[in-house]
Amino acid sequence: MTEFLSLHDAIAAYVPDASTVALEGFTHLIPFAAGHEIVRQRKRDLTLVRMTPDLIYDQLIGMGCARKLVFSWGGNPGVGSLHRLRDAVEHAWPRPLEIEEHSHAAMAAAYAAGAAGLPCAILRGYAGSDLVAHNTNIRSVECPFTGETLAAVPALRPDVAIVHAQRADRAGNVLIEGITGVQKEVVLAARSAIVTVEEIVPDLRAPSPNSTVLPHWTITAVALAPGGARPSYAHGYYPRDNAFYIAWDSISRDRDQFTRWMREHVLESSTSVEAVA
Amino acid sequence: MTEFLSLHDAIAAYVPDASTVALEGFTHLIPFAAGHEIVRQRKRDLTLVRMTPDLIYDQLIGMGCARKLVFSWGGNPGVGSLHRLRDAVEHAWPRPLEIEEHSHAAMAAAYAAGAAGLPCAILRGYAGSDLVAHNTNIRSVECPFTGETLAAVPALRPDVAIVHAQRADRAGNVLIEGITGVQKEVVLAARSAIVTVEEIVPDLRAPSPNSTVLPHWTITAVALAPGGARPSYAHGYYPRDNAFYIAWDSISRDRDQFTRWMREHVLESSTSVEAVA
Amino acid sequence: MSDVAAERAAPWSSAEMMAIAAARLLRNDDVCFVGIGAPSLACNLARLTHAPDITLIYESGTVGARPDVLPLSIGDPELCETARTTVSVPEMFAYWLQGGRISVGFLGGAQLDRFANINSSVIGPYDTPKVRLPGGGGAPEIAALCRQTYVVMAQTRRSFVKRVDFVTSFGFGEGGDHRQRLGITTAGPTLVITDLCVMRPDPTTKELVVTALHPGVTREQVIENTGWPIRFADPLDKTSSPTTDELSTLRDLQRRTNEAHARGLARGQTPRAQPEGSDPLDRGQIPQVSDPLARTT
Amino acid sequence: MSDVAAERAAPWSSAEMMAIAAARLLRNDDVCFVGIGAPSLACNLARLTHAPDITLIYESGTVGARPDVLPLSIGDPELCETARTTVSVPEMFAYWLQGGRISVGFLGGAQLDRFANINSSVIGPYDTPKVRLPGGGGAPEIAALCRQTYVVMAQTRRSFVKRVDFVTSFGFGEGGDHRQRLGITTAGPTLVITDLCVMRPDPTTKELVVTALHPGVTREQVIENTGWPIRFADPLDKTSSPTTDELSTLRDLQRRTNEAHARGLARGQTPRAQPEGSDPLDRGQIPQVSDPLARTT
Repeated sequence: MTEFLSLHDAIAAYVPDASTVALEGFTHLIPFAAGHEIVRQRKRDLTLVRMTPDLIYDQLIGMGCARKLVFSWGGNPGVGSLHRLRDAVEHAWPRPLEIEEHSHAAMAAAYAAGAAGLPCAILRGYAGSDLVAHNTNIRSVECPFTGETLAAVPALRPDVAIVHAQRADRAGNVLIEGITGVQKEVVLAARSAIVTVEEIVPDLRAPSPNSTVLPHWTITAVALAPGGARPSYAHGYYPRDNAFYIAWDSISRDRDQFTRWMREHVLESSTSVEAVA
Repeated sequence: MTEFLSLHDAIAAYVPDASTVALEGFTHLIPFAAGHEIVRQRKRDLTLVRMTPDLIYDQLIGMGCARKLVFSWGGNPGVGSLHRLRDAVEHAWPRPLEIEEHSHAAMAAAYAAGAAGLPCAILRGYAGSDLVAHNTNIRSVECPFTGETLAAVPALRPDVAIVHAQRADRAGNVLIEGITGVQKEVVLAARSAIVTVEEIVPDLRAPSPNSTVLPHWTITAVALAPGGARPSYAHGYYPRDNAFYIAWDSISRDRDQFTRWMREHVLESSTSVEAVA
Repeated sequence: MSDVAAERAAPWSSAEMMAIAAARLLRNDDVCFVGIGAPSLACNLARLTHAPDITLIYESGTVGARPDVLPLSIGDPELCETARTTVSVPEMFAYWLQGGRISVGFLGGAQLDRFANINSSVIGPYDTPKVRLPGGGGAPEIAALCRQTYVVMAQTRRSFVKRVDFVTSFGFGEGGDHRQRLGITTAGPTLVITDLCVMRPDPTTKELVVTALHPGVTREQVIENTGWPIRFADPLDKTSSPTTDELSTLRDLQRRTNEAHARGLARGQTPRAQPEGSDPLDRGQIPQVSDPLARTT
Repeated sequence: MSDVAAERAAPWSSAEMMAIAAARLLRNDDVCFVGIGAPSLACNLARLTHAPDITLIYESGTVGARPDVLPLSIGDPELCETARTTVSVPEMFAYWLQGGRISVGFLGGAQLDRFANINSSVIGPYDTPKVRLPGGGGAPEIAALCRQTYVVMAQTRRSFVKRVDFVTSFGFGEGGDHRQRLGITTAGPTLVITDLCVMRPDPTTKELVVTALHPGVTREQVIENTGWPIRFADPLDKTSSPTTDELSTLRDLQRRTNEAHARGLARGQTPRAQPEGSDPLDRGQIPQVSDPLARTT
């Protein structure tokens, strides 16, 4: 059964040091509050998995929480680089960062394979790309009917998935609306799943019989975190703070300024940054 | 661009003799009106593909339209046998019927592979089942990461998919709600797709941003066919005619009675049977 | 008291006993992959009695359905309308069944053998069948991918056979560690519930052994209705009789169901009387919902 | 008239010319897989001018988006709110991209070579990069699976190189039939639109050849900004100048976009002035939407 926990307790219970953690949300519903709680709890040696690392992984990497990053696109969307990610890869600051790099198509398929209990995903992928030579987790299989060679990647099965959603009901069933990304897949693929939500309500108010609902028995813990996706957004609740994404470019460019910002807005904040940001 | 055609013209144009046709709809939204039109146009030598042949394929098979059936469960749900299907397999009446038999999991995955442009699907399937020995389209691949053996089936790519849906807008975009089965997959997997609809409306009235909508450029032809799923049902429009499903058992048990029923309700009906049934 | 007299005397039918015995074995936190017929009856009976929060998943994609009447098909409107969510069929089989989310899968069929292998495909040779049955549907993967499976089917010498004509759904194969040798990691058919008794696999050989007799049923009756030399556990349990609440809940559900399924008959049609279970393998004990041919899907 | 003078004299910027030239090449019935930045600008400009029914698909899952302002990210609220439907990301890549439903995919990157291979991964060696770029995102499969791809990127000698440091997205490889030899069945990069010119692959060798110069641009300017001995088609076309309608539509769109993106800045934050494109490979010609590093996703 789903536990209802504070965000602090959920992270403390299910994100041990050195675990493999996937905070997902494709631009939409990025679980910033949960990421900040991981920073505050000084988690170390995490393997961070995420298609688009975005600002949240820039922050986790810059604060030294990560040992390894599995990803497919590591930029600040529409703005430019993730400077903390670059600094870690280019200059090992604040610590070396191992990377495992995929394409979006492969990572999405790998999450789907994880959700589907398969050991691997197959796709028409990576044709002619140098990525193949730098990632031993990109292999191939031969179609037993046509003889074609298809790319294969191992299923992603994180220790813990963390996603943000619009709402949960009191039994712990969760509704996700809008750009749903790989959230259903990562929750079903992971060994445990934490969902932060805007609201806990008596009735989910799913608008359609086909709405994306994760039943309570697929979720380990629900934590109430209104605004928990800011500066990302929650469809139906608040918009994306594009100005903050643009501002992050200069906040994050310099190590000292980054550290100051994190201290002020995350570490010394009793609640998480989205309450002030 | 989607053509708006009468059901007669859509079937005449896109269902040639000897083609591979998939009328899908998992219990819900079964395109009976389209199937009856195929019967009226005396199509021959069809390869019929469908997970659950249901009454509509019992009728097509009994009327001699089919050369081959690709399926995974061929019964009258909750009632018993499909007597025309049995008569064709057991006694070659009215003509021999070749069968290619799968499991639901494999057929669903094969449609998904067809939609995804893959030559095959992989699954943890058919473990220990004798079906493997009787279907050369069940093969295996080895996972290049774990060495596990997985079942593989070829992607399904019918010549034409036929599905029924709640409504289309005037551009030909289609909304499907409720039990969506493999309808999206079969439309995207097929070379052409005919959709019969309850209504053609100015606005689709999709209840959610994540509603199942097939864009007009994925659909070859839309045909208006109110009640076109009866005795199956259309969520939000009319219920399943369970009493007719039960009655079909005796209607279909006897060759002559079956033929009489088809003549009266389908062949000699200027519209299709769902108008009377 | 003769067997027939015992059954006649009991204020419940053997089919009712089977449904009740199966329902009792389900838990409030089970996630069940439900087939039409006896499994659907047992699961909904459990939901309406001791397991109100049980999750029922039907392969049409409905997750958490709470139907007021039993569905005739696997995808009746009632299921989608009462479900928590409805997903596509490819997703159902990939993420929910193959993804290992199901605690109990239900199986039935035309034939079951002593290692709980099930045939729902053909009687006679595959290419020239005596009886062409509906086929496996979801069953081959339900058998392999649910954490465990319960078989619910009426017991006769023709249906409980020494060796099935065709293995549609693999149980324990030739017995012993055959599942493990095929790389199957789930527990398989841990329970067989019939209208006469409950069977469980021997821990080592995996041969089915009767562990409990239903009230009024004798060992001889079981032996007579089993196509192999059936063994009995020692001590042998006895299933408790249905309670008043179980029986009335079951009968209410069936009454509502039969009324609902008789409605909406095609305009202008003159239907025959409700068809008898005239399929050669059908005992037809529970009209409309007990056809063994329809059980697995 | 010197090049600089020509550009200064023109009532439009070279970045505007690039966006307009790209927009013109799109058709009303195209289904486009759109990246952020220049592709999104070009596609929406096409939609707001000659191609009102064009279908724009963003990899976040939004199908048929009709944004009023350009999205900053690939998944801005504007996209989902205006889309015909929004699907999951695994479905987007499997059914829509890999399924062959896209007529035109857009690509850009930090480096492009004479066979239209693209690098958006690293400058320098992969394991010890001089510049770690964002990476491929959707690009490796966009390059292989769209029926054709259009490359839109600003042209400099540093970005148009003889050989890319890293092939993120395969164009024509070593040229000739290299695509076919890898089993790729799509046409690949059939057009490259820069701020100076339009290039197309030679039908046989697949080397990029300049087929049209933008107004005011000279051959010498193109040669100067290309890292390999670039060839010119004969006859060589000239891109028509932007129309008043094209320019005003483009500028309205950008004005709305810049206003929208400046709104909603974090409470209590003191943002710096809008960041300059200080990335080593960024010319920063169109503030906020022209960063080449952000183009492919």
